[in-house]
Amino acid sequence: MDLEQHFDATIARDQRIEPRDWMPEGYRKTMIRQVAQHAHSEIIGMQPEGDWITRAPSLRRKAVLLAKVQDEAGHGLYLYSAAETLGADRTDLTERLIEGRQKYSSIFNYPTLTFADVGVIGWLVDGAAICNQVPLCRSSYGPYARAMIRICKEESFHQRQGYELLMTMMSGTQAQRDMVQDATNRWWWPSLMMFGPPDAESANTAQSMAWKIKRHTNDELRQRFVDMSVPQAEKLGVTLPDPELKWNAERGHHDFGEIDWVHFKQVVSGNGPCNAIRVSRRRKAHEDGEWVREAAAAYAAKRKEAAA
Amino acid sequence: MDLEQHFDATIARDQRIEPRDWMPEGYRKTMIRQVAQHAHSEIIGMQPEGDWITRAPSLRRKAVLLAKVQDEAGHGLYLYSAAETLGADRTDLTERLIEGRQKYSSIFNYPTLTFADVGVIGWLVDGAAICNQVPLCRSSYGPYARAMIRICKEESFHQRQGYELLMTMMSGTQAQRDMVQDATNRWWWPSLMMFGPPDAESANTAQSMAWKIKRHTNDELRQRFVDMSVPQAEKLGVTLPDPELKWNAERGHHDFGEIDWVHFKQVVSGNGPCNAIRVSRRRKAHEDGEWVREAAAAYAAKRKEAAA
Amino acid sequence: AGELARSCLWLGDDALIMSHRLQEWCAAAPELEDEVALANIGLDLLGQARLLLARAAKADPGMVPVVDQSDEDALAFFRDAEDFHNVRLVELGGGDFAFLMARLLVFATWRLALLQRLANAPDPVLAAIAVKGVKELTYHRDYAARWVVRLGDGTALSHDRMQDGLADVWPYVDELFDDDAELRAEFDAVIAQVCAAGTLQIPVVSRIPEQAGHTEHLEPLLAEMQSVARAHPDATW
Amino acid sequence: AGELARSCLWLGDDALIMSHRLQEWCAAAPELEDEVALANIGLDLLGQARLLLARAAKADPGMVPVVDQSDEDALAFFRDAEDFHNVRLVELGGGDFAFLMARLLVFATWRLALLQRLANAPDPVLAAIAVKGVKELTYHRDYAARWVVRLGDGTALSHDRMQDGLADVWPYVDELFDDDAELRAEFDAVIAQVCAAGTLQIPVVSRIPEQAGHTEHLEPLLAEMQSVARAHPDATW
Repeated sequence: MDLEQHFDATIARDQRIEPRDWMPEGYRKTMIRQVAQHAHSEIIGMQPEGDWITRAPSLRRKAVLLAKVQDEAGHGLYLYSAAETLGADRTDLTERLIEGRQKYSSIFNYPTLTFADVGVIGWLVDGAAICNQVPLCRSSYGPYARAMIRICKEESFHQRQGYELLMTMMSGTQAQRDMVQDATNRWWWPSLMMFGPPDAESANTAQSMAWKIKRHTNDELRQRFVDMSVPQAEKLGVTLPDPELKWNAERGHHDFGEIDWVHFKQVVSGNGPCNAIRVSRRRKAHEDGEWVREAAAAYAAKRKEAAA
Repeated sequence: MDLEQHFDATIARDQRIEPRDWMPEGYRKTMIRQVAQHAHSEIIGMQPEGDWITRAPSLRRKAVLLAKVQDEAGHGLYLYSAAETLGADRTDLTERLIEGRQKYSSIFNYPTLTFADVGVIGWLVDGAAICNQVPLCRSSYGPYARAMIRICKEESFHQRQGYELLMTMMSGTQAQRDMVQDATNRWWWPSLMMFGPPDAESANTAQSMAWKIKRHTNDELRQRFVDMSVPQAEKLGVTLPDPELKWNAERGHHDFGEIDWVHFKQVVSGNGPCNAIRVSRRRKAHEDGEWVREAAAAYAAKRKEAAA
Repeated sequence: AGELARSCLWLGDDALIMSHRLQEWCAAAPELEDEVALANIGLDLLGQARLLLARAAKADPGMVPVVDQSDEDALAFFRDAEDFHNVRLVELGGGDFAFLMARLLVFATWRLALLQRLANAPDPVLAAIAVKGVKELTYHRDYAARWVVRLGDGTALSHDRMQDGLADVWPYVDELFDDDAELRAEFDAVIAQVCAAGTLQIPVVSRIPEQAGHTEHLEPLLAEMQSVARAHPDATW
Repeated sequence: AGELARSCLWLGDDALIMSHRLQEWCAAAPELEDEVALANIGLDLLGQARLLLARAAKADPGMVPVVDQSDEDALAFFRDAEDFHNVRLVELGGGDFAFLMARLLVFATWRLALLQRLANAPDPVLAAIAVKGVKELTYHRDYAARWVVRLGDGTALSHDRMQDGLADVWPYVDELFDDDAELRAEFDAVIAQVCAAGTLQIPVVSRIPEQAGHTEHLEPLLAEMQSVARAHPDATW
């Protein structure tokens, strides 16, 4: 059995590929891209919510939000480490991000306008992320699958916290309820877009499904998310901004309106409302930290020399 | 009559020295130092009040404050120009300032903690500045004397505005009255220090008086300021923080308590509460503007070349 | 009256927020001359804002928050972000001097064209504000244009920064123009002339507008601007 | 009870404001590892602040502003600057990573020594908070000390910046110590050790303390921190 056959057999038996195993170049490249984009998303995703830490209106919410953003930094760390097991280099990946050569989830290119956005991001954005990510806990690439198990656990904790914040706000003042509805209006459609283009137009799905680094199609996951969110919205008392949204007993699923894919492509290709600011803040942090990283390297080199 | 005799005779006749006139090196150096320090004070003085422009609690006060800070920039401009008539270079003077080699009025090394500080700076700090500066309108150096005439006119306008703000605040809420009293407590003694060390310890006074670039001693001016401020404080309804302050019918002046000259020397020598931040902000503005000034110079050079 | 109040409020909000962004440059400009000029422009716009907000309040008192303050202050300090109607261009935070000049060029060119039209407004107060504003905006536009040209045709570094500044501002240009093709053409002609003189490319707009009315920059701006006024709602200043 | 309330309030305010300054570094740290560490330290201090403010309120309910909020939130969001009792060290704004590490080293070394003493406080709640805090502060101090040494003995640039960071922090050190010579000696010994390892000079303190209790940095910090809470005083979050 040659290397490729061995690899195929491992996949077929639903066993995991580990860093030292032989793997096809295409698999390695696709995995690196997938993991790196996921890592970048965690890091960029710190910004829109992180902006509200210093302004959080209660100390408890401040602590919850700070802990959540810290978790996102942690997720970024595991994921860059997973990418490194595939031979990628973290500095190189960071440079790809800040030079716009590698993408991150386009959901983070929307602004957070009120504190209700923190709750809605937890509810809808983390909710959508979980739908996407739970199947990835069975990804064929071992280090990624294991990172995802830990990440999913934390994400569902974040989702519950976000939803709980919204429940509290909905039982507060009218101004608070209005904020929640407004945030829901703004984040609903972008959340649906998180699952990517419709299956008919999704180029990589077939190969990724074959390699078991993707387990469900975009449209399947999107449908699951809609079905999950509708009763949550009802319980919350907010209206989802889609007049065509309704239960279809025949399909056993909710029907929903047409997604504006032209808008989606604009945001993905760098023209969303906050793309420029997100990347430039990341670049600035990286550049401002240059002298610190250089100092740490110089110090380590001196210590090594002294020890030799 | 030689040059020096001619110079002395001009001074004696109370006529002005003009840029093209011969003048002793000592006079030139002393004047450059005096004018530069005054210019630096105007520029650094923009910061403590300028910090409140974006937070001013009414649009009218915001406009008044912005206009005042703009005037200070304008004063800085005239004064640097006056220094340039003596052969100094503005860029060189700016560098002396940001490298801590040339001083500015130590009053600006105190923090502005509430909006009442804006009013008290107008009342006491501008009031003290006017006491210092009115005699300088008769400075023997022409360009400086003319600059001072314009500056004093604007300063007394600022002083009235500051006092008027305090009057308004004193007729407002208790919290506002408390703010005014607190600000008065903090600025009173530093304002007295603006007149410099006591005459007995003031080294340059004699020569400066002879050259008519100084017209009154520090203690004379300080007494004038105290006598002026006491009735103003009464009318305002604030207490000046000096238990020894009282009218002395015999002297025809107010007696007042001992000034803490140790504190004064600390602040003058760079150890006041805000010295570091004031200078570093000025340095940052200068450094951040480097590429802009270079561009303007490059553009001007190109235009000149094209015209030639 | 509804239309008049709305126009005055919108124009007033633009001026107020743009003035705030200029105020932030206090003690941070590249030269003292620019310190003076930026304060001057900030003051002109603040003055316009005061007149316009007062006019809006008079035309429709119902829009003024009920607090014990003058109309202009009630509108400036006691409305929340969602009740501000400024264009997003003016609320963007941060940026270097090139960004500031790009924004000022766009803002002043657009507003000058608007105010020129309003100089014949049926409301005599608004017309008078517009006439005064035209003079001011002409200076603002020329100041910005001179810097855009100088930076564009200065050093290689300043050229790049100026081009970046334009690129950062450009996504917020389209929304300044509804469907007034004439206004847009007038604007485009000025910008084209300035960019040509500064050896600059006019950016290709492709960024899409946001769904919501404001960017995430407005809320922190207002938090700062309104902090003292709101801490003392019963005070007089 | 007056003494207990005061101690808890002061310690709580220090932790709250220091935490805020760490929160500002979110998404701006030099490495992801530091992102995690700084958030962690910020969280620890925020946790201490919450416990301490709640304890202070319980010991002296009279100090809590009368609003429809929990004690900790009433104290954090509805007091004005003059009612905060934090040391000025924690409120200073701006600064680079070296400044942050200098401040954190000073703060954590001082607070660790304080909390070690309070572990035997007569009030069992305060004692328990102190015991928990000692563990946390030990980590904070070690994290900061490692960076101070690394930057001090890293490159020439980082050495200068670290030295500058210490110089900027130093004027605010004296006021941390009343007249507890033992506490000061303990602090000095740690600092001396860290500076020696980092080839750094301990600055000569000469800047005098201000007359007033706070610097001009606190008011804008609170304006930001309190903006949402104060915009919705009747809300529950």
